[in-house]
Amino acid sequence: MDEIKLEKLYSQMARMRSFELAASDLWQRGMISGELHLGTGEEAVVAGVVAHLVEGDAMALDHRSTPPLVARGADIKLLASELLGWQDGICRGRGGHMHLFVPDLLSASSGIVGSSGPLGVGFALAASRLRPGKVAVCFFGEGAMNQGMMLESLNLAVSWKLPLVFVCKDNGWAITTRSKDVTSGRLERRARAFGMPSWRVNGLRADKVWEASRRAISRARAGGGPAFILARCTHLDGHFLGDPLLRVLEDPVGQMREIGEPLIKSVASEGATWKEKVAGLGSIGKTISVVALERRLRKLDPLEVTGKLLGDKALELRAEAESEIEAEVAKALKGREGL
Amino acid sequence: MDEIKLEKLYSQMARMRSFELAASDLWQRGMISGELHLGTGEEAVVAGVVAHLVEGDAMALDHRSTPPLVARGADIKLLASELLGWQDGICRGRGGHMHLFVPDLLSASSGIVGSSGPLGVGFALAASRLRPGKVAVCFFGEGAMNQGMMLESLNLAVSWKLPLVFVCKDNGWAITTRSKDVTSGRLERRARAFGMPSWRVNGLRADKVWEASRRAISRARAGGGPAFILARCTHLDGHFLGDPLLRVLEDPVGQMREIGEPLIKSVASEGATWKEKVAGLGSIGKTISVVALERRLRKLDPLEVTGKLLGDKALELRAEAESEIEAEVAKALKGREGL
Amino acid sequence: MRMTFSQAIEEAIAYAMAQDERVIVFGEDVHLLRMNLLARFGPQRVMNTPISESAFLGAAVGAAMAGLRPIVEVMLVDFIGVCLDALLNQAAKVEAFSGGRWRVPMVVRASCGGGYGDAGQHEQCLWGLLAGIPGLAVVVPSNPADACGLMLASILNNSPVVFLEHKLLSDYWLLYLGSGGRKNVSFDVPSDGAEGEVPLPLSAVPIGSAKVRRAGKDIAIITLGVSVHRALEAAEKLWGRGIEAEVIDLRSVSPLDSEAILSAAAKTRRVLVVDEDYLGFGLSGEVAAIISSSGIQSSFARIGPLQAIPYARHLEDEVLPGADDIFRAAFDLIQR
Amino acid sequence: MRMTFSQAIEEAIAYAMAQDERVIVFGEDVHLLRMNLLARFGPQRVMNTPISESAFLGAAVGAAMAGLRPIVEVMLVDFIGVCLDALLNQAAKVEAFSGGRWRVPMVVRASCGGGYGDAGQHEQCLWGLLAGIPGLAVVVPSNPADACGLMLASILNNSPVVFLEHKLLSDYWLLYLGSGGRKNVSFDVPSDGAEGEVPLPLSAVPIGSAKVRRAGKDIAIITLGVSVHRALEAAEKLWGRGIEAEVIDLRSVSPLDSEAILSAAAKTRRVLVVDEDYLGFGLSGEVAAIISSSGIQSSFARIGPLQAIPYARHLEDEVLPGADDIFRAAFDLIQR
Ligand SMILES: Cc1ncc(C[n+]2csc(CCOP(=O)(O)OP(=O)(O)O)c2C)c(N)n1
Ligand SMILES: Cc1ncc(C[n+]2csc(CCOP(=O)(O)OP(=O)(O)O)c2C)c(N)n1
Ligand SMILES: [Mg+2]
Ligand SMILES: [Mg+2]
Repeated sequence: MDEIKLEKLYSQMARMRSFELAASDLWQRGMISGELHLGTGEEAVVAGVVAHLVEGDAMALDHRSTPPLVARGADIKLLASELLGWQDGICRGRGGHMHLFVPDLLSASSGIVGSSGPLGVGFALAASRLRPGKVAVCFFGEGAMNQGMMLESLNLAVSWKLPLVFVCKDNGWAITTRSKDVTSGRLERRARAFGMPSWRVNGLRADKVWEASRRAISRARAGGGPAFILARCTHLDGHFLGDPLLRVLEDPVGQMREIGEPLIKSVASEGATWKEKVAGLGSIGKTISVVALERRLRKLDPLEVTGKLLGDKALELRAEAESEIEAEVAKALKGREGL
Repeated sequence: MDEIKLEKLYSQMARMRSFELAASDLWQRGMISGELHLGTGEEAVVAGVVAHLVEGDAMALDHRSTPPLVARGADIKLLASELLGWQDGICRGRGGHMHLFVPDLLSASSGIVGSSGPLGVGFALAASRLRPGKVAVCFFGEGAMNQGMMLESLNLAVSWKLPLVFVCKDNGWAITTRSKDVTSGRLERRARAFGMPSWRVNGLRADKVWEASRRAISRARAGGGPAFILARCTHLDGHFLGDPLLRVLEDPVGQMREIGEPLIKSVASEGATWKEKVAGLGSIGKTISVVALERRLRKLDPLEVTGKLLGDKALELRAEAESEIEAEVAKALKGREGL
Repeated sequence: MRMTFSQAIEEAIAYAMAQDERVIVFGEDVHLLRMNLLARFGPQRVMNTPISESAFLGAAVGAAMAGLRPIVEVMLVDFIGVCLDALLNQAAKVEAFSGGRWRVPMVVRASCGGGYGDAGQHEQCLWGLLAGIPGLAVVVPSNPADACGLMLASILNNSPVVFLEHKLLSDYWLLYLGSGGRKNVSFDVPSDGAEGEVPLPLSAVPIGSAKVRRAGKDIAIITLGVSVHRALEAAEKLWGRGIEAEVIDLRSVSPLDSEAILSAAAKTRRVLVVDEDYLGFGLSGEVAAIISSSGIQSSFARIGPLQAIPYARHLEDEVLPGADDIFRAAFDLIQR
Repeated sequence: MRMTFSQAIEEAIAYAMAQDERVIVFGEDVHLLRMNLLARFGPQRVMNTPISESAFLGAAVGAAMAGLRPIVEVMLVDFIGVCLDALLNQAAKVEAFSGGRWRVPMVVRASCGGGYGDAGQHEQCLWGLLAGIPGLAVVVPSNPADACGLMLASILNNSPVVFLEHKLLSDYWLLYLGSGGRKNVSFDVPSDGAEGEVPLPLSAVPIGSAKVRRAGKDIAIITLGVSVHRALEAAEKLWGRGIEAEVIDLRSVSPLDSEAILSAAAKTRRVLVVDEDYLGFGLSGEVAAIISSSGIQSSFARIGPLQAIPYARHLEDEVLPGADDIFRAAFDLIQR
């Protein structure tokens, strides 16, 4: 991949990250309500895919929908206003972060796990009938690959030979559940078994994702039917802001005091055999320690990994992106800081 | 397989067939209401699987639930009474042929395509907790392999490592739709992609099915987890009694007159391009001609195919089964013929 | 022009498809169920689906958002349980969530209703459940003219509409699921419902407007679908007893025509709701609430199934509201 | 003993699990959400699931039929759309279809309700929709004592029960989905609902029995869940205006306690239903129908959401019934 292309990708990644961090800040300040699922850590995946989209292409999004929208060029000020719940938000304050709708970009999100599959099928169907040569992509997590409607969508998309690319962002976790503990077989094989080509890529490297998506998307555009991309990545901020697992890691003593006592009482009470109890405790402990391990041992920030390819240029691009995004968010906030 | 075993299998097949034919007769006489989905043509599959079940094993059934129940030893008179909608039916006339429930045999059916998957998972879960060494099987058609809950069940069963055997009776059709036209990939690979062993067998040969099920079921019994059996078979009586496709074949002139005129009018009206119209007509014609072809060219009666292995003995067994079943059905009818 | 109920629906769809290329049809077995549309509009606009209701109903939402106007078929409304999310959390919420900026012009076509012995997993109505979802319209025609007019209105509507087609009125469904071609079984098919005059040129029947099928001053029977015909039969019998019953055909469950309901209640002071859907938490309650909230004093009764529809024909008949049941309930209410 | 709402539920489950080995728990993330149960009863009885609601809810039906007594968790009741079939056509119909010969002792536990800014795909109540399915019981406790007693009753019940746990009452849900540990956000949590006395020894609260929370003669406010507390607040204000409001906590949506409803209506002659679920085709209609059918003359009003719950906190507050809305509606009804 040439330098210029990579710079563009990285620049988009930086924009997404900046927006996520701005949103996180607003959330921490209590200005955004409810759950906030950040897409920090998914930027390389999103950038690599979205770079191939053109006007008339559509995106079906999940509960981490801000990064693709930012990358696709949605109005930052309107997005920020929406997260803030304001009347001038992109959905007039009625959708919020899990339900962002941007008709001009043919992009819609939903908080129901797996629903971006059918939505993507519908977008792709409309493309094939009304906008030949245009495609749809759908984004979702690896946990969504166990949701029936997603599995049905894989079959339906192939059966109708639609211009749709399935992008599975595999961070290995669904909330606090390790996906491999509840998922059988390997996901790229699962997709292949539904009769479509399937690529596994390093989701920390925007260039690698870009390469795989290029093949998948151009194939779809040419009428070759759907494809599947599995991109391993991580969520730097856990499942959502205030993720209880991360809170345990950050304040083990305080949190453990809260959790520990009832836990000890439970173990001491009449119940299963000791073997079973130990197994139960083990699985609780394992979850926490795996999270801790993952965070300690691995450097999984795609901005670092992809940025390294660009050297100092990365810093520059990042600063640019940051100031652009911050200025837009500031516009959204302007005159309302006190609200 | 030794002769005695095969005779037993064949005998069960003959019992199932006799019951289906008796039901068909009652239906033709107007004594059974609604849709009646016969299992004629599935007998070898059902016999081969059910032969391995013992007390405490469970069966989750679909809309063709009478053959497995007959093979499993359900009371024929009570079954017949249920189909007739009588108060002394096995469900007091409230369930009918798509909703047969036999608690003693841990067997239940449902008319919602795909629902035998989750039900089977639940049966197997209960077995693993309450009746170690016992198993569950679920029966369903290949069309059900596109229903989300069935796909989810494949994953869940493996993930929980349950003693469950999935039995897919692949007759190639879902009502009037050729399954291969709407199904991507190959089903045995699909199951394998969910991490379980999967066998493809000739569903016309009870011995072959028996062999595959033996492996699958004994593995499940031993705690090895779920397995998948794909058995190709056919439905001798179409999707249900009065199947419109079969009626067309049986009375092409009469039916075509009825269908033909509006069809010609449609084609003549303003609408798609001629190419599209020809494609549309083609797909209608193809469906009908494929059904016709399938019926003419292939001898797919499992009673013949499996029976051939037994020579004249088959005739004898068949006659025995027939008289047993007919006597039981007659008991159900006794004194009520006029009702 | 005289048409059967199912012809009337097909006519409306064919008309809309000829007018507007964006109208497409998909669902299970539509290549034969909608053979005539397929022959006329080709396989790009009439598409078979696998048995994947969640995926294809959800796909209809996406397709409608992206410019098509899909008519998506869920064979029997009973099957909506496997795919309700596409309506509950997607189709019905896009307009609300997007602040009115994005709409979902789709029609869900499904058959409903019992009376032919297929038991409670295939004979439900579920219009109460569906009407309880804000953002969805639900229509239930009782005759060919309305079937045509409401289908047309549904296709032209810019928000999702569930169009329910009663199996006792649709000849081909009854042939498929009921008789299977047998001559020795019979069903209580309301002939004015199954066949009738459809005004030409085709025109839309507004969604949300009820129709007085018979005027009367003593009691208003408020109902819809097949029960309209049962109610008319009962009204005739009541007439014999000197009771003038008004029969209101709601035609739409959601939105409900409150005006029609209130004027009937104000006029007769006695309202009987006849529902073929489950009685509890559904249509009859909503009618009661509308009347009670209005302050109009009116006595009230309702009949309909309280349980799953049993298989045996005679048990089913006990559960589904028939003309006799209506007659009796109306008579009781008047005596009260 | 004083307990939080969520402790009270856990206490009931732990008690039942200790009593009866057949009681098991499964759902998404239960290995942490139900950590204490897992530590006590082990991973054979507290099991994590994939995000496959159709499969595991359906599996609960099978497991219950084959001898277990599952408590299956659907995190948020909003997600029921992806798996309704397991309730609509399986759990709720087995007893009916089997002629009463087979029953399904299962509990579906799900959180519900809004008031913390998560928008309309995560804040629904849907008890009206669920109660409309014959064969399902639906309970909605408003305080720890009832939460414990109704959970116990649900587990002991031999038919399926949906147990709905309001997120404003359950500390951990609110921590998860609302505050995320932030100190600078606040929610209108009814303190008597979130924490309170639970009588020992634990005992079941009968399903289908309502409770008078405050007696009054001028108007009956019939409600449930969080709205009970809003209604009590409103009743206090009404008292200031010389109006004695009775507040009825239904506790169960299905079966409804018609007796309690009718005696309140007969006593006060004015009924206000306050619902946090969608207003149309739901609980308020059912209450209206019960009263209207009884012949008791009573004026009637109802308040509740007419649309999807919007995201912005202030818009959400407009849509959800608060104490002021109740006060105003009650006052209007009395003036009428
Ligand atoms: C149908 C449904 N079930 C459960 C949930 C609750 N939920 C929200 S996000 C989530 C985990 C999703 O995991 P994954 O698909 O891997 O995405 P990730 O959050 O890891 O990006 C769950 C279970 C939901 N929103 N919808
Ligand atoms: C969820 C659902 N969708 C659709 C139907 C209607 N239906 C009944 S049987 C059937 C075909 C099933 O095909 P398959 O699974 O191959 O079984 P077969 O009838 O061939 O034995 C369909 C679509 C249904 N009963 N349930
Ligand atoms: Mg994940
Ligand atoms: Mg088949």
